[in-house]
Amino acid sequence: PFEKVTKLTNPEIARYGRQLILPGFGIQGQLDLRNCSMLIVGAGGLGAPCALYLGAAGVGRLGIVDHDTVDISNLHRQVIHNEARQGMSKAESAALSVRLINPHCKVVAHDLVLDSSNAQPIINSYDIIIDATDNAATRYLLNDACILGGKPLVSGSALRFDGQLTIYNYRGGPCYRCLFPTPPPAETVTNCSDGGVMGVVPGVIGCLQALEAIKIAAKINESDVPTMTIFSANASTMFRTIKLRKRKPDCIMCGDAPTITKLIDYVRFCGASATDKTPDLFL
Amino acid sequence: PFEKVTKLTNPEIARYGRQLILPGFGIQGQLDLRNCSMLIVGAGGLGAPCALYLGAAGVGRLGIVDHDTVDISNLHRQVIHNEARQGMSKAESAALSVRLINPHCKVVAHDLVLDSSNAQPIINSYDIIIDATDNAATRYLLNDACILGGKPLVSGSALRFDGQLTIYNYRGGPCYRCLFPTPPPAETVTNCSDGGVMGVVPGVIGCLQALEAIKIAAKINESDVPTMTIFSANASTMFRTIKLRKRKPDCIMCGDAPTITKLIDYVRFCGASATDKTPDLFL
Amino acid sequence: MATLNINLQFSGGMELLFDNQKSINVQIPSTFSDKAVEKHATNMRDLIAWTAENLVQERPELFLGNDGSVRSGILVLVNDADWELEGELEYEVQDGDEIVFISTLHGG
Amino acid sequence: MATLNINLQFSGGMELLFDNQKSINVQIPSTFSDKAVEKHATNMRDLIAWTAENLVQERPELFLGNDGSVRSGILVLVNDADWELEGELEYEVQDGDEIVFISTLHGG
Ligand SMILES: [Zn+2]
Ligand SMILES: [Zn+2]
Repeated sequence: PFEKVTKLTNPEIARYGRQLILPGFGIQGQLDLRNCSMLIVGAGGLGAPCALYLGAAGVGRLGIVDHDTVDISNLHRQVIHNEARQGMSKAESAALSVRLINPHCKVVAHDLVLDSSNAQPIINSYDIIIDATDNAATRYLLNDACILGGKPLVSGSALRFDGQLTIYNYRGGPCYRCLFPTPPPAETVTNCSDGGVMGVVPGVIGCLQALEAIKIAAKINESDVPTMTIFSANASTMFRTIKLRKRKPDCIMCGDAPTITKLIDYVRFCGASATDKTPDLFL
Repeated sequence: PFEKVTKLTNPEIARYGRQLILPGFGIQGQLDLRNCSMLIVGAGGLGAPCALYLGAAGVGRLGIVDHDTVDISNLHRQVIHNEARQGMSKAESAALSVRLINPHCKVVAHDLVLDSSNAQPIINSYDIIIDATDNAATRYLLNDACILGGKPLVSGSALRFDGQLTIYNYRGGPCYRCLFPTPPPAETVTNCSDGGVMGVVPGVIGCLQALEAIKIAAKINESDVPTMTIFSANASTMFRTIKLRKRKPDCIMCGDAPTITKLIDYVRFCGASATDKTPDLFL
Repeated sequence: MATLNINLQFSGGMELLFDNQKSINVQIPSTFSDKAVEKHATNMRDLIAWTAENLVQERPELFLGNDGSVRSGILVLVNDADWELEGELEYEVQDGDEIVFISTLHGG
Repeated sequence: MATLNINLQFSGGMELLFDNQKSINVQIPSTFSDKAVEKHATNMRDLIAWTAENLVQERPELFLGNDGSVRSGILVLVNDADWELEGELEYEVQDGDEIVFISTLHGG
């Protein structure tokens, strides 16, 4: 059980001093972070920087989900792990790195594959959910579990030189299904293992996910309209912010009369395995 | 002496496989990184992610300059250090973290204050220089040393919720003095210790600095015009890319008839000490 | 015949369908007509069909859906806004519009 | 008298001089004149003086330089371009322009 507090300790004030003095954040913002719990799903390219920065920033309780183990080919981008941890659970490795930076953060490693059988109680026990996964099936799973649990979902993705960032199910904005009611054809989906990725691209997006989660926790910019931030690392204008639709009243998940009321089989829904490491390449 | 190679080893190919397969980067891009040396000046909020990602990505030789030691109040943003390293040289701590991730990267810790007496030979021994410092005097010093040494300068800065990113002295673009010929009044300059900073803001900018350095090394987007990327973490549109002037022919440093031909006293020039930890606050 | 100047952009991998071009300036007719529909101002439905026919090099099923729209997993932007805000398929394309086709990414 | 609608923006700490507002829409005269200069279309020099006089709450020396320009360390943008590309102080302000004043940051 996660106990909230009414004031920060002196060691916390010393540690977070540079954030405490920020106008528009302050002691209250830091206390909001301390009393917030967040779940990062995926301790890979996106989850690595996200966990480092959220743990360091003073989030009270940080869950990290990953079923995979550290491999040498991860280390060009997953900078929360290191060479000596090859073969270790990624969730445990990430938790260890966060604890070394900030023992005040209560880190929980969930060394498991998130699926319809176990996702809902885990999602329900956190305030903000961060999608740092690498496949379409888990993205629909997280979306639906966040709608059912009433949690904002900070979604990031990265591939090759490109990245995308959106907050779903937050203050009247859309859910993932409002934008993408039908899963993409399996042959158009590729992951970083197969399509490749410039390591620092998920670095940028993972940092931005941490930022958005902090802004939600500290109630900064609550009046912002829903947007998607699009990152093209090899374009001369690297970022583009686009205005998104609101929640769709006819969405089968978050609409006025939802027809999905519990988690389904997302692997079948997407026609590709969430843990399948060799889907068809996009082209 | 930094020895270049003509091909990657098998362990390197295994480690960087996800980058090697990237169209527009490939084996040649990875080899360009391996044969490039980069110097990060500052192992603080900007230098932390920058060093992690450049070291992990496969830069052949990575220098890290910092004269400071790890303090608990750094850890909310300087995620390359950790609590057990309090009091350790930041340059050494950062180098240690990079070596743990990637032993192929030849990391050199420069535990010193960079000034006019020592900067030029250090700058001259690297290919790309990254400005991750926290004061105006060192920014002018680095600019001038990069002009004199003919090195591109990837400059980042961060304060409160704001960040800025520019490449100076690169392919006909401006130098720092082309944009800012006169130093700002000392009372308008503040650093992160005094003004505060949201930890993940230098995280984002430091990642982008690593990205720009990689793009220079791998010759990606050589035809881009000079720009500045402006980051406002608490605005609804977080990024803005602005088109910058070209090199100014009358610049006293990089112009057609430069009047500065060796490094000067930058602390006096800026009217504030590079290591002064308590300048006047901006407002 | 009057034409519209449109800037088409491709991101998130869509550019791989267009010979790796991230931006293509095109001129398209300002009106369309076919057996089913009277002559009418060019809308997104027409633009998508025109793009599939004239620009997609191969495997048009990776661009087109079944209903005259794009396939699932592609987000369309009209001048930096989600096209749903503009009327989706019925949006009448304007001279100078910037239309972006983004493939959603799932990697991480 | 004719006026121009201008959007002024402040970033990098400049907003602290403007009551913490990051964006202010203003209407300014389309021409200026003073003893030294004949009546002329409003340029950046006029806009800077007008902004200092009408909008800066206190300590105008943190905004103004000595030569009618902004102080050193402030970068000015005209419609997302460095104002140096547009003529700096002599640029004639247009109705609908977006002018940004950015204070350079030195922290890290
Ligand atoms: Zn929905
Ligand atoms: Zn210059």
